[in-house]
Amino acid sequence: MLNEELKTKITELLPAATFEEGGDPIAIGWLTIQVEPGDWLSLAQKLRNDNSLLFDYLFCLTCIDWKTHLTMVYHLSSTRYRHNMVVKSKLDRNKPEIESVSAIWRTADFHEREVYEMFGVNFLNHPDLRLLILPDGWEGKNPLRKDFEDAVNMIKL
Amino acid sequence: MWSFSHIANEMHEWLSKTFNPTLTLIIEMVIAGVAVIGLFAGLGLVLVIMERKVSAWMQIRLGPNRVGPKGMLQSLADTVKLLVKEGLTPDGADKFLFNLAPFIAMIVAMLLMAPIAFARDFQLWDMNIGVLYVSAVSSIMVISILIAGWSSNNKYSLMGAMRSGAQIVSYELSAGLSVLAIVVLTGSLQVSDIIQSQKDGWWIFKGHIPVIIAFVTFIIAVTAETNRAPFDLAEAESELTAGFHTEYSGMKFALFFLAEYVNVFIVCAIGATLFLGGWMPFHIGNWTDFNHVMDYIPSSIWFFGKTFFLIFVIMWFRWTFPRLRIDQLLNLEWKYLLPISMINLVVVTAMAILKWHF
Amino acid sequence: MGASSLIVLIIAAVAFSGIAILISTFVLKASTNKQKGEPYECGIPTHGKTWIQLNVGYYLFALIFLIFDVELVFLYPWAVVAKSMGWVALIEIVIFFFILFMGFLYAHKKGALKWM
Amino acid sequence: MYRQTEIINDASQNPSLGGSGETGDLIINVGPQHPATHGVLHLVITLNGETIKKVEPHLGFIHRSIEKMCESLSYRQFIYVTSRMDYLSSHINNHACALCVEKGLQVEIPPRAQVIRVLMDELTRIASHELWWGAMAMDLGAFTPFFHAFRERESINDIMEETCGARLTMNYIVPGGVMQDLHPNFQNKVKAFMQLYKRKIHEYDELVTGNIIFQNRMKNIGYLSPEDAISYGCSGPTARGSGVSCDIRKIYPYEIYDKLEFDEVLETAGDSFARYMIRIREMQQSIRIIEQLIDNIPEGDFQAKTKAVLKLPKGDFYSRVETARGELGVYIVSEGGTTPYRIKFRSPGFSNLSVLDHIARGSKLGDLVAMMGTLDLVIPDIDR
Amino acid sequence: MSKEINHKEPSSIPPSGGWGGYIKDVYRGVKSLLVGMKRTMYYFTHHKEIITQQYPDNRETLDLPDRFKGEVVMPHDEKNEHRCTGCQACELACPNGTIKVITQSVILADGRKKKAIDKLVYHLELCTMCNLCIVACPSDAIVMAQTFEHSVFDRNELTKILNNPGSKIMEGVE
Repeated sequence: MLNEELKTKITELLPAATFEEGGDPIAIGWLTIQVEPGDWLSLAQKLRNDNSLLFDYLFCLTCIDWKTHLTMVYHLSSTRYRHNMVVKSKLDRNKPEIESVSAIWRTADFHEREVYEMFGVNFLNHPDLRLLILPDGWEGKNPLRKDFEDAVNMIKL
Repeated sequence: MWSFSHIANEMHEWLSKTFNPTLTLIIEMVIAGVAVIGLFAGLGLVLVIMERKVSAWMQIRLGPNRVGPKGMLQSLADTVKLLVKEGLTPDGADKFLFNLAPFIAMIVAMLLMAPIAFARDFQLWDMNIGVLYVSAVSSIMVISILIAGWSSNNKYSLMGAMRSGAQIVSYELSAGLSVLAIVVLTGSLQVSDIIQSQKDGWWIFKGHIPVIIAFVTFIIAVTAETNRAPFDLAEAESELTAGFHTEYSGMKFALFFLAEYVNVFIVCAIGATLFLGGWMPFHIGNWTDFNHVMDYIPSSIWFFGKTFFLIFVIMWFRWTFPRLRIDQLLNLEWKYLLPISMINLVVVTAMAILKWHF
Repeated sequence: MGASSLIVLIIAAVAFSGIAILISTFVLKASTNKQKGEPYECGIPTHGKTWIQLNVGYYLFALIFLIFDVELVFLYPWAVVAKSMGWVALIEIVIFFFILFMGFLYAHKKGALKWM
Repeated sequence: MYRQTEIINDASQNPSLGGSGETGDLIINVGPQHPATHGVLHLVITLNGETIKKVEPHLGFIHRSIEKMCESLSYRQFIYVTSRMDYLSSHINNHACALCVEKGLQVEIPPRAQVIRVLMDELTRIASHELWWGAMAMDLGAFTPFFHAFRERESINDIMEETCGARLTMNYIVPGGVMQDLHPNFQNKVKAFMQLYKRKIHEYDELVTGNIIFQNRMKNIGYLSPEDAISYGCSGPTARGSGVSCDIRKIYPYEIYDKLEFDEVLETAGDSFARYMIRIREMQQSIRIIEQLIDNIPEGDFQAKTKAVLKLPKGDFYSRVETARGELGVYIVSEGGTTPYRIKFRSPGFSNLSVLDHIARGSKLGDLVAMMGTLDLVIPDIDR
Repeated sequence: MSKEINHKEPSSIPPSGGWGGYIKDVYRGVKSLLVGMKRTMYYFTHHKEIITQQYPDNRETLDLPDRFKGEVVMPHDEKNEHRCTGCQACELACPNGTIKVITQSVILADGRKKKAIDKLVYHLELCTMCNLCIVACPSDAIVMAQTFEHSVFDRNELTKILNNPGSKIMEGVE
């Protein structure tokens, strides 16, 4: 499906979604949409199950720390139609919370755990939200946030 | 003619002449003990270097080549290294059993030496139940492995021990059945009788296909019984790190190691005795000239040659095949080897009664 | 040498192992630390007890083995005389194996040979 | 939809587990110091007898936070770090990063550089699969194939050493092309390698593939359905073994892959053996690609003209390439400065590992090793 | 707790069925094993195929390709002159902070002041041989050497000063 068609389809599904222009303009030209965290889970289910969309492959899930807020980024792809899409969602930096999509895409399980420990995003209804990469009993800040400083191990150049 | 039995007899006569009977016996016992220990240690050294060279050449490597000429003294250096290593006992282990296990392994390996005929008339004890003795004593080996694995207080060891328990007891059946095939043919359990019966040809040649099947079954079964790859489930390096001897180190580990190799030697010696004629030279029917030439080769060379050939075959297996999984291993025994060897035994019996063999 | 050789062999084995272990304890300079005595589990402290009731399928094999091994012991004396006994021996062993095989099939049908 | 796997609580949280004696569950750590994990992967396995009830990966032993590290490095510098991620396909990692930067810079890559990159990619892929093949056989207890695999791999490494100056972490790719031109011996050496490979390829079948023990160990083990593969985000040979077409070189071609003739290798069985066969056949496809290119390397520049200091425009950029393990995604968020604002590496190993628990449940401990082998895990790739 | 383990049948060869299949299985299995044994026997007897390099013994004949990235060195000519202008391009290019250029100003013969290097400090222990400094150098002052045996007893020995004591910049290098 072309981006224009995707756009109309998604406007149908979620009128509140805003489209980001110019994001990754040169590359593959993926449609990028912005959604509110609260709308995400229902949209995700529709994206996954709608027969004309069928975004069944979540190939990247990450988070960006913009110092004022966090942005969750989901890269979706459809293995049948071969179209791609990027979904972004702004989170409050002090209390980041978003619904987990690990029930829709199993790969989100590990990726969300990684984002949880690296950015401190709390995924609601995640089946097993524990530390994955960081050592057990890690306390303190989340390493990939911009204000993180590891006094011991960080080498300043 | 120079031979082991000749030397033994000369020595016995000289000792009987010089000392009283009790002293003679004691001196003979000491000599025998020292000889066995020497053989034991020597076998360990030779088999280890042999294994390393065989594996290296099969793996397009050079193998050990630093210590001694062409690396032949490598295993001696390894022994010295193991000797100065600490034999650690883990804190949580059952200390008594943990230290007992290597002794049992060694005693079993040593006891199995008794009925083996190393050369013509050169045997520690030619007992009349020789074959039964071997299969009885070799069963004790599993106990040492179980003790070692259980007492280590290590989960890998425990799993390895459990596995080897199931494995060794299973494979003992088909090993026993294939040994019985030869017993049926010779009608005796005595090792010397079995060898004598192969005077005009080894069983593997004159026993037709059934004996060959029995031989193959025997080789597979003893490979499994000695925990050699592809049946090394008890060690299973990539699954259980080192299996039942994970916690063993230093000399205690070396004893297990040595016992394993000596066991391989012994089962191959038994195989050579039963199927390949032991020390009996290669004879063909009534070609007297040919048989005479063969007789000039000392009997001990025949014995060791055959044994080492079988050892090589077992090493060959190890460096070619992947490991089986535990349930496949038992499937192989219960679904393939055991029925085959049972039917084979019946066929051999029929053959023996009909005198179809030569 | 006769039966006394067994005593010699046992003494030799114990002496050999004992001396080897003794030498190694004399030669080495052991260091002590707490981690040394821990069980090896890939460098991670072990989880729970090791000596628990394991749910293993091995014991079934041990049971079947026991049956078969006892039969096997019966076979040894039979094997010695089989040749001289002639056809009777063959018929006997066929019957014997038949019964044994039935038991084996029963165990197989019951799933005892299936790995747990 | 994927099959729901039950979540079994960790034993540390549940005192009824962990060797209390009632349930008979044994909790065993496999790794980080374990021969089968090929690195510092730590799996906590709950066993019931020999049967696996649960596999729980604990990661992070080799986590170096490459993503954070890259935030302080310039667009030329950060590429070298990615060689240390999936060190077996380090060249392809570099390639992905360079592609992403080039997308941002909008530079045209000279055809010679494109061909060189593709050639090197495919050689790296073969080298990676060779090592995997040897290690996989070793996991199953066959030691000999490991050395045989290294014979071929060595000759690839020699080619790499001669042209790139290093054997493993080549760092040969720079934004705009490659760092140096090909070595004059390159073509001859690659041809010699291909001859060696073709002469020896039948040994792989003789030693491993055709072996009855090996086949028994692999077939019907670790079944992964296509739906599960997609849902778990698997890529590369792991997903293609289940019949999921996911070769980035075919679907979203980069460089000159759309002009080349090669097949996307697919198997439908979804078991360990299918995943094994995919890699074996993929090596032959790589050879095919190299054959097409080796005599047709275009003349010209090996590097496009780029500015001394690279600056990406504001925005986010994503590039996807096919490494030896699957899809590697490089996601760069740029603020317009000389360093990336945020980089995310979507590593194939991370997603492929997450499927391990799913496919291992209910099989034997020995199978776990085989399954890990077929997933072809490289731990730095997972931890990053 | 419930344990719904999705149990898969342990694999064995898919039985071909019947007694004929049983024998066929045995035959095929044994044959595949023999094929493998033949291959290992081939290598056991063909020692020419051995590929081991006896490394410390073949040091003399060891031939490393000229592009091999061993360590960064600064070539000096016979007059003890190097080509480094002290522009610090390498220092900036290095991702790890491996190179530190310490400059000083020297007074030339005609009285002008000029920047020149005092020391070029190179931390081999930090270097990843990425070649970026060599590429960045505008005057080709540093190159990669083909040495590779870098182990030393004290890691301070890995911190090297690349310019020779008393060396000067070559004429004509700007």
